[in-house]
Amino acid sequence: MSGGLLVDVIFWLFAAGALVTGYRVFRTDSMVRAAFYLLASFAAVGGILVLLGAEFVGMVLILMMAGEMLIMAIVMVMYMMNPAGLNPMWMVHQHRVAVAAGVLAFAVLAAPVLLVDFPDRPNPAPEEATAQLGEELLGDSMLVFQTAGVGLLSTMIGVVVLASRRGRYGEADEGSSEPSLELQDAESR
Amino acid sequence: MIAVILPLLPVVGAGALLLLRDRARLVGVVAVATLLLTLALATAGAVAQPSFSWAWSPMIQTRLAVEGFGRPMAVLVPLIAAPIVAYAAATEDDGRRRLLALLLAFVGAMLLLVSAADFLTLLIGWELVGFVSWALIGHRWRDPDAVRSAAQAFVTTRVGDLGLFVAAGMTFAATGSFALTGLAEADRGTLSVIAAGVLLAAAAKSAQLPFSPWLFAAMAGPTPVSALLHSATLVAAGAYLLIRLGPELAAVTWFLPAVAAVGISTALAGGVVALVQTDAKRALAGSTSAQYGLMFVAVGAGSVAAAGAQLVTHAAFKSLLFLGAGVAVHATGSGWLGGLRLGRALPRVALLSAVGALALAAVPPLGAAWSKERILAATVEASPWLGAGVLIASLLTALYAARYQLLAFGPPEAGTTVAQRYRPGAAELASLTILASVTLLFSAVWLPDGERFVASMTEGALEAGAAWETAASAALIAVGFVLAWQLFRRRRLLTLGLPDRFQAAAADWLGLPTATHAMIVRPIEALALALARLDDRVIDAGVRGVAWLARSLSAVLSIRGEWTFDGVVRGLAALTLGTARASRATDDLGVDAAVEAGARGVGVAGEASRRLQTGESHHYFVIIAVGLAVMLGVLLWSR
Amino acid sequence: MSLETILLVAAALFGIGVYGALSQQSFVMLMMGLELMINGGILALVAFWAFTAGGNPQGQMLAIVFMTVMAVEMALGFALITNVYRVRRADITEKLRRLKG
Amino acid sequence: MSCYGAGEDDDPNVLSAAIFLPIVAAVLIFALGHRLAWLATSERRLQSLATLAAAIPLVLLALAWLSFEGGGGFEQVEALEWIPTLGVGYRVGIDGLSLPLAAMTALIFVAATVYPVDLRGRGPSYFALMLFLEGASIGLFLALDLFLFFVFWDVSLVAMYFLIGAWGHGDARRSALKFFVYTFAGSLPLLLAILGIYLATDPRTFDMAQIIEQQPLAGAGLYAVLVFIGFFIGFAIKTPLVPFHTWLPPAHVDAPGPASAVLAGVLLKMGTYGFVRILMAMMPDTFAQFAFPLAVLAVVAIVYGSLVALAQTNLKRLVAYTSINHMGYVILGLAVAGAAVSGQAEAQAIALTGATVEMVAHGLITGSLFLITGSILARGSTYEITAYGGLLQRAPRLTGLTVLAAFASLGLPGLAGFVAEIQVFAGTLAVYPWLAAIGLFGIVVTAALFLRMLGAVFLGGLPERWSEFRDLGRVEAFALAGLLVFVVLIGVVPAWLLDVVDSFAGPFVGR
Repeated sequence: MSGGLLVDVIFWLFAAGALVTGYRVFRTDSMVRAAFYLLASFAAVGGILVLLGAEFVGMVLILMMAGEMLIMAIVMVMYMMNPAGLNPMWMVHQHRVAVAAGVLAFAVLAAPVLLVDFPDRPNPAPEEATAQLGEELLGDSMLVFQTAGVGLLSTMIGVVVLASRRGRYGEADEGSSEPSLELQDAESR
Repeated sequence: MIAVILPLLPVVGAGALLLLRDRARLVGVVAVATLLLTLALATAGAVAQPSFSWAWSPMIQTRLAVEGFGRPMAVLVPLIAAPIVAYAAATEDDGRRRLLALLLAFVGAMLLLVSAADFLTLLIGWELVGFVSWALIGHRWRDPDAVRSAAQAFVTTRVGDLGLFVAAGMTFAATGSFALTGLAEADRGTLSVIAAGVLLAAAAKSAQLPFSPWLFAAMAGPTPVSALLHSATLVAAGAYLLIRLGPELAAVTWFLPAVAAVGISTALAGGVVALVQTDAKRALAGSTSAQYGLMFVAVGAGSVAAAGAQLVTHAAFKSLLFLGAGVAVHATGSGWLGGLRLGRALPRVALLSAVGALALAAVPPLGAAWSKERILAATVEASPWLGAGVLIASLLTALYAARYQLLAFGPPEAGTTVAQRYRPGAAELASLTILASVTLLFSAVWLPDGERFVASMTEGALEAGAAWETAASAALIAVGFVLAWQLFRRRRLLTLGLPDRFQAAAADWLGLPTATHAMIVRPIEALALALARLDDRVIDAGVRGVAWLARSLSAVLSIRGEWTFDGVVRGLAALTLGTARASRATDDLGVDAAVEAGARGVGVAGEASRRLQTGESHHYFVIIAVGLAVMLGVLLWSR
Repeated sequence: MSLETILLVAAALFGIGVYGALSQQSFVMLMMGLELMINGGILALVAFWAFTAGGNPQGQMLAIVFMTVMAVEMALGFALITNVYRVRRADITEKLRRLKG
Repeated sequence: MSCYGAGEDDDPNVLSAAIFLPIVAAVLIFALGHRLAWLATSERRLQSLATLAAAIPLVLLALAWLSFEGGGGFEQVEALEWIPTLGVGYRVGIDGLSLPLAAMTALIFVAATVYPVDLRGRGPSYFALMLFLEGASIGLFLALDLFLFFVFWDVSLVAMYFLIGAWGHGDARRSALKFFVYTFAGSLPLLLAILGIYLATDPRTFDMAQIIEQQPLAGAGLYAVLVFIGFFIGFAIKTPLVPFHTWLPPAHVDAPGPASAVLAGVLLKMGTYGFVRILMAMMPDTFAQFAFPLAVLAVVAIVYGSLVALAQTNLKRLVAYTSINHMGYVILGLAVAGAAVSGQAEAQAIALTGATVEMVAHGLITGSLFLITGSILARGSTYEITAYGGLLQRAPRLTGLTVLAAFASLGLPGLAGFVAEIQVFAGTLAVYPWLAAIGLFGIVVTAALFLRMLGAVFLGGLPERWSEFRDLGRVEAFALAGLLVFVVLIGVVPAWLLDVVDSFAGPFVGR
C-alpha cells in the first residue's frame, strides 16, 4: 500500500499520538483526564485505521470510544476519589513487575514482527472496502453479525440487572459496609 | 525300583511312627522293624545294584543307583542305625516318637545320599541329612543351648554345602548334566574348581579343620543322635563323598595332597583334643574328627579302599562307644570323665565299651586294626612324612582310647563305692551287644578273602603293609596303653598334668571356635548390623544433595527476589525452604530419606501453591500473564 | 507506513496496556489498561487485513467482532464495579480479597 | 523366537474369565456386601463367598494348564480390538512363563482371601479389593498387549494401596502412601518406555507377540538404551532391586498379613515378569549389553538382602528383606539367561528356568511366611522376635508350618526354593562363575538368619506371657498347607512345573 509521503507523515503523527496518549493514561493525576487520554489514543488508532482503508471500522471505533469514555468519566466522578486531579495521584502496585511485563509483552510481540516474513497481498481497491464490508456484514457473515448483536443486547440486560440497586435478592448493598480508607484495615478483615 | 524304595522306606516308616500312639514298645518295634526291612532291602540292593533314572525336566536328569562304595554304605547305615534306634526307643522318653521318626528320616536321607549317582541327588541327600541333623541336635528344643548348637551345626555344615553347590554347578556348566560320571569329561580348570568344592563340602561335613568345632555343638542332641551322626550318617557323608569321587578328582594335581593335609592336621589336632577333653562324649567327638582325618589321609594317599574300610569299621565301634558313653551319662548324670569310673557299677557295659575302645586303638585282630594298617601302608607309600604323621596319630589314638576307657569304665578309686543308680535295660544292653558283635564281626576282614572283598566293594586297590609298619604300629599302641595306664595309676590321666588354661583351650579345639567367632561370625554380624542401619537411612547423600540444592536455590531466589513476583516468590521460597527443612529433617531422622523428601516436597509444594491464592486480582493477572507467556514460549520454541 | 511499523505500534500499545492492567490499583484504571491492549489488537488486526488479506473483507469483520467484545467487556466491567462498590465499598483491588479459595 | 505367534482360538475365554470373573465378583461384593442382610451380618459368610470367588480363577487356570501344550509360543490366545487406530488390543494368552505365575497368583489369592484378618467392619470393601486385585494381577501376567499390561500394572498399585492403608496397622497410611508414590514413580518411566518401544514399531502396535517378532529396537543405539533404562527403573522398583527397595520393608511391616502375602507373592513378581517378558524378549541385544551389571546388582541384592535380614529383630522386616535376597536370585538367573555368551545355551536355559521357578517358589514360600507373621501378630500383637520364645510348646501346628516355610525359604532340597536356586546357580556358574561364588554366600546367611529366627521364636523356653498362645486355627492351617503342599510338590517332583517352564525357557534361550 503506497500512500506517499503525506500518508506516512500522518501515520507517524497518529502513531506517536496513540502511544503518547496511551502512556499518559497512567501518568496523570486525574482519572477524568486519563479517560480522555485514552479516548485520544483510540482516536489516533481510529485515524490509522482510516488511513489503512478501513474507514468504517476506524470511524466506528472513534465513535464508540467517545461514548464509552464519557461514561467512564462519569463513573470516575461517581465512585473514585480525586476525580478532578486536584491532588497528585499515584495508585499503583507491583510497579516493577508491571513494567517488566509490559516491556516483555512488547518484546515478545515485536520479535515475530521483525523476524517473520509476512505475505504481501495488499487490498486491491481500498475505496470499495466499506461496500465490501457491508455486503459481508449483511451477507455471508450475517450470522456472526447477528450473534454479536444479540450478545450486546444480553450484555445490556445483564449489566442493568447487575448494576441496579434492587436486585432479585433484595437490596444490592444490603449488609454492605463502608470500607475504611486505610488498606491495613481492609486487610485485617 | 529298589533304588527308589530304599531311601523312601525309612521315611515312610517315620511317617507311620507319627501316626502311632506314643508307646515305647510300639514305636520302638515299628522303628526297628522298618530299619531291619531297610537293611534287608539294602543287602538285596547291594547285590542287585539297581538304578533308577528320573527326569526333573528335559535338561535335568537325576539317577539313583546303588553302586560302588554306595553298596557297603547302604548296608552299613541301617545296620548301625537299627541298634541305635532300639537304644533310643528304650532310653529317650522326651518326644520319643519325634526322635525316632527323625532318626528314621536321617537314615532315609543318608540312603538317598549314598545311592545318588548325580550331583543333584547327592546335594539333595546331603542337605537333607544336614536338615534332619538340625532337628535332631535341637531335639531338646526347650534348652536354648541345644537350639543354638543345632543352628551352629547346620550353618557350619552349610558353608561346606556351598562347595557341593559349586561342584554341582560347575559339573553342569562343563558337561551339561549333573551326572557324577561326567567328571571325566570336564576340563582341567573346571575339575580343579569342582575338586575344591568337593573338598570344602567333605571337610565341613566330616568335621575336619577348620570346621571341627561344630561336632562339639552337635553334642547337644541326645546320645543316640550323636551315635548315629558320628558313625554312619552325617559325618560319614564327607568321607563317603571323597571315597566316591577321590579317584576321579585325582587328576587335579593339588587335590590329593590337599586332602591329605587336611586329614593329617585334623587327625593330630583331633587326637590332642580327644586326649585332653574331660567330657566323655566330647572326647569321643574329638576322636571322631581324628578318625575321619585318617580317612582323609587315606584318600589323599590314593587308597580309597583303605579309607572305605576305615569308615565302615569306625561306624561300628564309634556308635558302640557313644552308646556306652550314653549309659555312663545316664548312670551318673554327668559326662565328666573325672567322675565316672564305672567299671564296677556297669561291668557289662564296661566290657562292651572296651571292645569299642580296643577297636578305636586299632588293636589286632579287630577290623579297625586292619584298615588302620592299610592306611599306614598307603601313606608310607605316598610320602614318608605322611606316614610319620599317621604313626603319631596312631600313638595318640591308642592314648586317648585307653584314656577314655580307663576314665569312663575303669576300676573305681579304692575306697569309693559307686551308688548303683542306674541299671541299663535289656534293650540298651542288646543294642550295645549287637554293635560290639558287629565290631568283632568286622575282624573277618583279616580272613584270606577279606582283602578282595573290600577292594571290590570300594572299587579301589589295597596294598599290604610292610612288616615293619605292622610292628611299628603295634609297638606304638602298646606304648600308648602303657603310658595311659601309668598316668591312670598316678591319677594324672584326666588332665595329663597340663595347666588348666592350656588344657581348657586345647580341649576346646585349641581355641578355634573362639577364633571363628571373633574372625567370621562377629564381623558378619557387625556388617549386617551396619548394613541394616545404612538401609534405614539409605541415600543420605542423595538427600543432602537435595537439601543443598534447595538451599542454594532459595538463596538465589532471595537475591533476585526483588525481580520476582511477590506471591510467586513467597510460594517458591516457602517451597524451597520447606523442602530444605524437610529434607534436612529427614536427613537427621535418617529414615530412608530421598523418597520421604520427595513426598514432603510435594506436600510443601501443595502448601505453597495454595498460598499463591492471595485473593488479589492483580496477582492473578500476573499469573495469567506468566502462564500466557509460558504458553507462547512453548509454542514458539516447539516450532 | 508499512505492516511492520504498524505492528510495532500495536505491540507498543499492547505493552502499555499490559503495564497499566498490572500496575493500577483502581478498577477503572485497570480496565483502561485492558482497553489499551484491545486497542493494540484492533490496530494489528486491521493492519493485517489491509496488507495481507488481498481484498477479503473478513478481516474487518473480525475487527468489528473485536470491538463488540470490547464493548461487552467494558459494560460488564462497569456494572461489576458498580456492584462491588455498592456491596463492599471497594474501588481498588486490594480491598477485594475475597477472590480466595 | 519366530514361534511366537497368535495361537489357535480353540479354547475360548477361559483366560478372560479368570481375569474378569473375580473383578465382577468384586463389584458385586462391593455393591451388595452392605445391602444384603444375609452378607452384612456375617463376616464369615462374606469371607466364604469371597474365597469361592477367588478360587474361580484357580480352577480355570488349572483347566488352562491341563490343555496347555507347551509348544513354545503363546497359547489359548484371545484377542479383541480395543483402540485399533493405536494398535491397542485386548490380547491375553499363556506360555510357559505366564501360566505358572498366573496359577501361583490365583493360589496365593485364595489363601490370602480365606485367611482370617481383622476386617475392621469393612468386610465388603476388603474382599472387593482383594478380588479386584486378583483379577488385575492375573490379567497382568496373561496380558499380551503392552497397553493392557500397563493398565493392569497401575490398577494393581491402587488396589494394594488401599489394602495397606485401610487395613494395615502401625503407620499404615504413611507406608501405603510411600509404597504408592514410590512404585507409581516407577510406573512413569515404564510408561515412557512403553511409548518408546511403541513408537519404534512398524506398523505401530502394542501387541507383545508382534513386538517380539519385530524386535523394533534392534540396533537402535542410544534410543534403545533409554527405553531400556525406563523399563529397568520401573521393573527394578517393583522387584525391588537393591537401591530401589526402601519402600518394601515399611509397606510389608504395616500391611495386614494377607496383603503382605499378596504383595510379596504376586506384586513383586510383576517386576521380574516384566524383565523377562519385555526387556529380555523385546530387546535382547540391549539386555545383553547390560546383563553383567545387572548380574552384579543381583548379587549385591542377594548378599545385601540376606545380611540386612540377619540384623533384623522385627519378624516381618526379616521376611521382607529375605524377599529382596530371593528376588536377587531371580534377577541373577535372568541376567545369566540374557547374557551374550556363546555355547552356554543349556546353562542359560537352566538359569532362566531356575529364575522362573524361583518366582513361583518365592511367591508360595514368602506368601506363607507373611501369612504366618500375620497370625503371630494377631496373637502376640508384636513383631519383635525377642518378645517370643518356645512357641512350639503351645503352637505345634504353627511351628511345624513355619519350619517348613523357613527351610523352604533357605533352600532346603525337597522343597521348591532349592529347585530354583540350584538351577540359577548352576546356570550362573557357567556364565559368571565369580558372581555365583559371591552369591552363594547369601545361602549361608539366609540359613543362619532363619535358624536364628526359628530358635528365638519357636524354640527355647516359653515366656510366661505366652502361656495362653493359641495355635493356628483350622482355616489358617489349611490355607498355609494349601500353599506349602505345592512347595513340597515342586520340591519333590518338579517335573510337572519344569516341563511347562522349559517349554518357554528352552526356545527362549536357544534363540
